[in-house]
Amino acid sequence: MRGILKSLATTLSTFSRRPVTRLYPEGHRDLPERDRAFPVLLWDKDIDEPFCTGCHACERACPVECMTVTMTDNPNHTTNDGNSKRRKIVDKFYIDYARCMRCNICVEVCNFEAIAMNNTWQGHETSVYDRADLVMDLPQLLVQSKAKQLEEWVPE
Amino acid sequence: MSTDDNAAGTAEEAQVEVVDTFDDTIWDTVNRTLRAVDVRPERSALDLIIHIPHADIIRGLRMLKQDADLQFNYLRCLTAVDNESEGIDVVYQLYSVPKNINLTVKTTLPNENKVIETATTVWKAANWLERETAEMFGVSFSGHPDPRPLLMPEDIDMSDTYPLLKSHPFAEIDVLQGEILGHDRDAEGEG
Amino acid sequence: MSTEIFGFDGVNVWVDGLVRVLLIVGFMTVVVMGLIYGERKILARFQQRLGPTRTGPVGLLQSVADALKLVGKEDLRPRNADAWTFELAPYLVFVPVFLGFVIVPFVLDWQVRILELGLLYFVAVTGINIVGWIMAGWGSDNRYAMIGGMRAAAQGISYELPLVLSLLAVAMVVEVPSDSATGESLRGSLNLNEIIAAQAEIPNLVWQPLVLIVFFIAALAELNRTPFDIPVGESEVVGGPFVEYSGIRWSMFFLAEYAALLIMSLIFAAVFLGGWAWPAGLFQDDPWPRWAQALLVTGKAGLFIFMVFWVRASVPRLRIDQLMSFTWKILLPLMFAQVLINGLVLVYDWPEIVLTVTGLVGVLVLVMAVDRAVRHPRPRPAPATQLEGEAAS
Amino acid sequence: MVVDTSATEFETQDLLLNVGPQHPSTHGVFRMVLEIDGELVKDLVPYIGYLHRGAEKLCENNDFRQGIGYMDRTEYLAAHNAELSYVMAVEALAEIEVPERAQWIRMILCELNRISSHFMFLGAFGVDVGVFGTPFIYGWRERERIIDLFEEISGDRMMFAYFRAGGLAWEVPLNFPERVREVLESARQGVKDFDGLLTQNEIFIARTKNVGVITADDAIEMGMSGPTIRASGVPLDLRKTEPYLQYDQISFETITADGGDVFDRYLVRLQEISQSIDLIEQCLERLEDGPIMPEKMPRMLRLPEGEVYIRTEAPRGEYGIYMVSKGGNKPHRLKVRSACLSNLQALKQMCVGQYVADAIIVLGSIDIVLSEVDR
Amino acid sequence: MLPTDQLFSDYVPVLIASIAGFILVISALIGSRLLAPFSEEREKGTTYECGMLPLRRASTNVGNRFYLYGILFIIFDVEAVFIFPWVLTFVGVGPLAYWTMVTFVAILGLGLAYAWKKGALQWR
Repeated sequence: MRGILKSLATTLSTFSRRPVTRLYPEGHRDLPERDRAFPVLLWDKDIDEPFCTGCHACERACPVECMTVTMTDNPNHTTNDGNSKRRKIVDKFYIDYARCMRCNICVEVCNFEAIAMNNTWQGHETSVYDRADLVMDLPQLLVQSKAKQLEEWVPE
Repeated sequence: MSTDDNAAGTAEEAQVEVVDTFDDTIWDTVNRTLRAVDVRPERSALDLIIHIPHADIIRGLRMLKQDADLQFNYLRCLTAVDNESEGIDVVYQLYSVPKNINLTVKTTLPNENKVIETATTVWKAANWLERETAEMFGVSFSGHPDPRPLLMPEDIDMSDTYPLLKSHPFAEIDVLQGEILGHDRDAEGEG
Repeated sequence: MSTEIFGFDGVNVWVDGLVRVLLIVGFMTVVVMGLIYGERKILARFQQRLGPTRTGPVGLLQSVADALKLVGKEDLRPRNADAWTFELAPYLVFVPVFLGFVIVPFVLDWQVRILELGLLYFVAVTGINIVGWIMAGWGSDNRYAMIGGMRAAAQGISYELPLVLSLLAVAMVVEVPSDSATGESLRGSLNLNEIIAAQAEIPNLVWQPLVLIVFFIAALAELNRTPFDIPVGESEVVGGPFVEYSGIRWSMFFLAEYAALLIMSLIFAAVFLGGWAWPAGLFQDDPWPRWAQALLVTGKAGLFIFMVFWVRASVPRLRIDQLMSFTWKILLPLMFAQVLINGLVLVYDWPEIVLTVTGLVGVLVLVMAVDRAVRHPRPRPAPATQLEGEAAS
Repeated sequence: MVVDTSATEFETQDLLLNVGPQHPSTHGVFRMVLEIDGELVKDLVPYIGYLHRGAEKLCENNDFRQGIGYMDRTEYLAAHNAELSYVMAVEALAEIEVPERAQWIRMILCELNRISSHFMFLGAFGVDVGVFGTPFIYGWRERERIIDLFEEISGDRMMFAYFRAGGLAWEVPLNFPERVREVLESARQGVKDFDGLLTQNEIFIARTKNVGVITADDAIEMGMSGPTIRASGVPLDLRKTEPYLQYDQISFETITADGGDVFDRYLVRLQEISQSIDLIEQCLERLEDGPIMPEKMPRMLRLPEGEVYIRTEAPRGEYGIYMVSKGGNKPHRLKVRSACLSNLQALKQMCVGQYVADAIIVLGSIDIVLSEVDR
Repeated sequence: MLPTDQLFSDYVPVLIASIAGFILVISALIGSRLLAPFSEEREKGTTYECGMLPLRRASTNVGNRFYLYGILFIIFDVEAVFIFPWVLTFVGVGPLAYWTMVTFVAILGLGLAYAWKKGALQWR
């Protein structure tokens, strides 16, 4: 009997504590800086083009093969009277968020710091009705960085 | 059969190496225990590996378990390694709870006849591990009490394909991604 | 034949009955919805959760939303189900519980009917719904339902006995003013109004502490509440007899469950805490307005309900054999002893304090018996090999 | 028996009760078919494999960094521990010396993960035993705080992918020790809550004592490990018997119980949480600044030929990685020795002759993670 | 009022309540008929077996040992019915009534003890 009374006392003590749950879509928890949602591409604001040169490093390193990159000549390169030092630049970039396992390897292998894991809530709330909508293309991947909604964290 | 006898079959340098290298391991005890069996030692990064011919494997394992100095009464793990043309290794990771020692036992099966006696008579722990090995590598464990597949689907007949063999193809998944899908969308956008 | 209702005299009995029953229907529906919401909120607080929050302010309309959803849900019947048993089970579970409301005293002089044999009627009527449980379990043609139904039956009938005996033990000690001419008082009544009136001075919980505890335990079991939720144990038999019921049919079981909880709490308040009567004879000559009495009853019944929720949040589920042993080997003998002791005290006109003392001793015995059973568990029923042999013999 | 039923026409049949894979107290997608006589279990046939994804095959086709992510997914409740085995296997084959700071941090994270996993067990087990939700929320509450910390460190909540062969992927945040201490403080409260809620509760004791007993000999024979075997009185704790990382540098005792029943498995895990809290505090004291990766690490790791069987003490028992390398940047063979698979083999022995309700809590007491069983 | 009249008046609500109870359930079911969708799909007609197809019919002769409890229950419930009138009157009748009941209960108690000893109270 004593044990049961102790159980009752324990639940009563939690009864008096503050609830630990919260209303989710209304109140978002602050995400830590390092939070990893899905990879997004970064936008070079100085030159106004993506950092990514389409070098395929991340595509090769991806364990789940969720990335597809194609490369093209940079029309904005200095040889073409542009202001960019990138000779090549990304042409198309697809990431299948449905396959991505958020392992951060693409960020680590990138030589240009052109890709980062999305650490905002937008990166987490990606529910869609069709799986095909989870294949992100280049504009979608760049939109957050372009709009300066991202404080990216890249290790080291 | 003594150590010299089975070492005789191997190269001359290997014999010298055997004598030199295994002093710090439990090889002496193991060798003494397995006098009657043809054993060959090898060194792994952590434990001692011994190779036993597959005909003697259960006899050898039972000796290892029953020997008072070794008492390998705990079967850590049982699996197989597909060495393609060189056959399949069946690997037993043994541990002795009273003595706190480890041993890896290996035996090689030829590709054309992948049959080995079951170890469930030595440790009950071998039951599921053998079932898994059987379905993954096509090694058949004769005398196994419950030879159903363990992880593979029951309703599909997988008896002719063994996923963990190197000959089994990897990832024939129809990938929903990339080029095709993206191009389609672009085409829609343009058109 | 006519009665009085709401100050109108000479109302036809049928009309009167109908009005009262309809009032009860409304009352029950509203209160049950409130109970469901309350349970969810209170349990949530015990678990440091928020509970329902979405529908209406602080989730107040959750039950309404649930009800609407349940009405709109498809009502399935398994192909193999026994049609008649399956279809009839909700009626047999719900109607007996609903019948129980007839005798429940809400406030002074307001209930559907004051029955002389109120308590007998109560135990007789509410006992029927076990049949509904078995029918639901059997008719569904589902293994979980079947096991759940069998468990419900075994549990229901076993805990019926301590419940009945505990009510009897209380009914025995009730002091009823008999003929006003002689001024003598009799002992023993099954009339709930008389039982409440007799507690004007001191509620029965003082005289019968053991009975109170046993009643609470047996009521938990009858209501299939934790720790006695074996028939519906979610982790074992999924939902027990109701696995195959969906939509509105399932909600009938749910309604019955909570209606039973409501009735049980009101009976508890009436029998042990003195219903609408204030303790220590307060306001006896000048009865409070009905709303204040209703508040008092709500408080007393609410105490019971809160205890039920609290226990639900804190205690694991018993196993079926422990459950059975508990009632047959501990509760039943104890209750018999209590009834006989009560009789002894009353027949020989011993001071009433003896009742309290024996009751407290009984509580001690109960606690010790439980402790002993826990400390010295029975040996396991039978090892597998022996079991085979025994079954074969 | 009082009544002899065998001679009558009302001969009863044994009922085949299918438990899982979908609901009864859903421990992942585990299915068992119980043959029951009344309420007694006469036979039990477990079925697994619903979550088989071929993690081993995947790892054999991925290089050593890519494999880490897959290891997370084999043991999602204690991903740090799973990663640890994997990277230790790679390190053993490549003979990489891991810097001391990295080892201490690994230890802290693994022990934290043990705490979170055990809390998860306590919660789920409490629900199995029949407390409506309360222990689940208690367990979840503590686990959530630990996971929040993991998220601050590694960025992900479950699939950390934080360990690398040689050390750690990146440095921990600056406030790491304070945050760990904070979390430990709340974990202590969690232990206290569980202790109050369950340990002495008579009903809980009645339900769990002497249920699902397995003797020490049987446990060894079945190859059980982790808290499940320690509850049977076998002091088999790899942290003690074969110390890895820096476990030989800190003081702790192997926790055992001798009943071998469900209650003891619960108790061992509860005590292990307190022990892990202790361990982490010791680790924090020893934690010093320093590198977290060896100075010379190749960009793409290539291993020499060789093989190794690495085992570490994961929350559920021995998590072993048998890795065979034939050179190159991918393992030739990778076998995950799952603790749950071996523990689960003993389920039948533990359940037969018990009640149906017992079978559920015995299953709960093994604390299976189906993704680890099936891989 | 005559006792029969009183009785009639007392139990009329019981009749009304039972009818009302039935009507309540029926009306809810009808309401659901009107509002809820219905579709004939074979898959929906299968019983729940944790996601697997049912192994075989569940309603078979299942060995639940609860009939022993059933018998005991009937015995004790009948006894309880005897106690009910006794409860109301025994004080007036006096010690004889009390001791008669003690004897009665004692006999039943012996029966319970016998069943207990024989293991009938051991649920299987």
